[in-house]
Amino acid sequence: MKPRFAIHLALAMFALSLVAMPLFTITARAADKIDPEADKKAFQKFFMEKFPKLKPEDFVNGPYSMNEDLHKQWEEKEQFPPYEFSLEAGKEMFSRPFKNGKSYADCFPNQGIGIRQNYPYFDEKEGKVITLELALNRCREANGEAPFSYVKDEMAALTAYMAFTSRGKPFDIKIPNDPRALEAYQKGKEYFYTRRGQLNFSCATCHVQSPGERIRAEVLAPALGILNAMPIYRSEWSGMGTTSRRFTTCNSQIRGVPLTPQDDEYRNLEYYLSYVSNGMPISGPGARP
Amino acid sequence: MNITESGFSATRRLVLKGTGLVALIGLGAVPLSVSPALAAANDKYPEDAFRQKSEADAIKALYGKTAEPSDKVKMDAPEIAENGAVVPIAVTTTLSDVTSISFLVAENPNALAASYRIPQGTVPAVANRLKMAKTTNVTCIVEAGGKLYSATREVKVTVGGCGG
Amino acid sequence: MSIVKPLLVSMLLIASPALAASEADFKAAYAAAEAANKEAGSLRNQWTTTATTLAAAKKAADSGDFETAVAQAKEAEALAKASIYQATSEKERWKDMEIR
Amino acid sequence: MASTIRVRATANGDITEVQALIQHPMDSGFVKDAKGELIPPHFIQELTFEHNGKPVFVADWGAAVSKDPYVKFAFKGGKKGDDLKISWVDNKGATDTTTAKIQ
Repeated sequence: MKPRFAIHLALAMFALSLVAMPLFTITARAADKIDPEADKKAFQKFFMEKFPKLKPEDFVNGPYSMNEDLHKQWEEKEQFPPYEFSLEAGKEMFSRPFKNGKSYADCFPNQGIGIRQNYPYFDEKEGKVITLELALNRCREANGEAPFSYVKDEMAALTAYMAFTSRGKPFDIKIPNDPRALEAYQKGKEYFYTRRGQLNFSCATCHVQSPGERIRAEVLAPALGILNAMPIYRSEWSGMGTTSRRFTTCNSQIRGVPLTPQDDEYRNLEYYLSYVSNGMPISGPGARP
Repeated sequence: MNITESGFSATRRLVLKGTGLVALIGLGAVPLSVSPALAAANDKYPEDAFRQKSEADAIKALYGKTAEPSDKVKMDAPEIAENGAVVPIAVTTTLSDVTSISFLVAENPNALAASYRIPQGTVPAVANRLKMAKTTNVTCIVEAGGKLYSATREVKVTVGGCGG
Repeated sequence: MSIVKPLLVSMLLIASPALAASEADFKAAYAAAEAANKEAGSLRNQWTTTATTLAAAKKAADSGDFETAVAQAKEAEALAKASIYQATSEKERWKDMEIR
Repeated sequence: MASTIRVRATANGDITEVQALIQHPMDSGFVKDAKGELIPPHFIQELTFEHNGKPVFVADWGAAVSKDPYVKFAFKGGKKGDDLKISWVDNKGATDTTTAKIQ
């Protein structure tokens, strides 16, 4: 690791901003109104035009829709997918009652079946974004059970089963007309586009500017539909991964210190990313490189 | 996008670290296999063949003869493996009287990865998922009518992601 | 010309044993680096390399090599400052990449 | 403990296609754990498929077979409703067996 590099990076960024400064002032933006609907249309248009050959629902297959060789390997894997064990464990865990006799089904609308596409949602009482993983742990705590780790297999198994029951249903994320909801959405968007870590990448650097291109052996997935397959079994982890695990590992890969799973930033990010993928079918649990 | 090349973080790529480490680990006591020529046909686990380093030694230990490339052995392998830990490799053949099919990964610590006994009446085709230490040649051997036929493909393997 | 340079360097070395880093220098540099990294933390934008460089500085100091320890601590401070700069400059610049 | 073997055997015509996924770490013995110690080799060595008491497919596996191993093959002579017995043994002597119906 070359510490020298960090200095040059800092200086380069500093110099870059001096150049950008005048440019920035010319195109000073009026304090733009938060308009999720317009964002979503622009977001989906951008990717549809960038990959005209892809049908809308193909975007939920991430890198596998970007590369023929990878697509073939995926189809072969999908005959007997590696998340099969986690899915079965999740189904069994979901129906096993807690010590107090209640079970997850009592915590969720429609007994928790076929509802994944509505998560995350904005809870107007609490004024916060509630993701599926947070709701599951809250259900456990409400019934006197210890919460699961957000990045380990139990949470992945539960969310795998719940996602499986929603397969094919389009993402249906709602943003109520509540300034706090709009603000949470906006903060999620900001996180998505903000550069971080010593490598100075934002989520957009990889998933908006260069989806379909390789980053060493891996092909980058487009941001549109990137959460539809969650949770995912990654060959690289040879294990299951929840959305939380994916966000935190992405942070550390670009040398940014990850925040705690399910922190506001991550939940807002999931809220933004899910909203702009509205209409795309749920394809979880998924297999990924 | 300049990706700074840094030693990739040890914990994440442990599965590939094995390349540097060559350790002769005995695979448990198993009776010595019968004379090589019959090795494949008998029902013993080909212990010795799995312990060989090189492809040639493994084939000799397993079959006791050498293979000749044949286009009747159709091999299906990716050009760039999605991940070195899960590489889907499959083989089919139009040869008749097939008794054994084996897969070898040339530069793995031990070349022989898997060997299948094909009894009479079983279709001579197998698909499986293998681990590959690095970019190297994957060879499928088919034993048909007592002779060995082979097909070979190079599969590229490298780490993914931007390093961490 | 090439003979001069090493000559100069060696003279500098001879002349500066008194300037070798001391534990006090290390403590000051380390504290500054930690403070900067703490601020980066408040901006929710620390870098993993800042933490590793801080650890390296501490390790060097523990083994008594204050020369390296100070250098590493300064390095860590620079990294922390860069991460602070990144957080503040991105407050507005993120909009440049936004899909509109 | 649920069986570690997942099997799908489907007969069409005289050919029965069999797919199996087995839950097993398949440690090669070359990988270090987080603390830097070598994880000892622990992998399935032999996997046998029997139909009407006769082996129809026998796999001899080394350390290079992937975790949660998968294999696909086909054989003649099986028909819907027949039993297919699957069993494996690993280098530590552990075993598991299951019987599946051909669909």
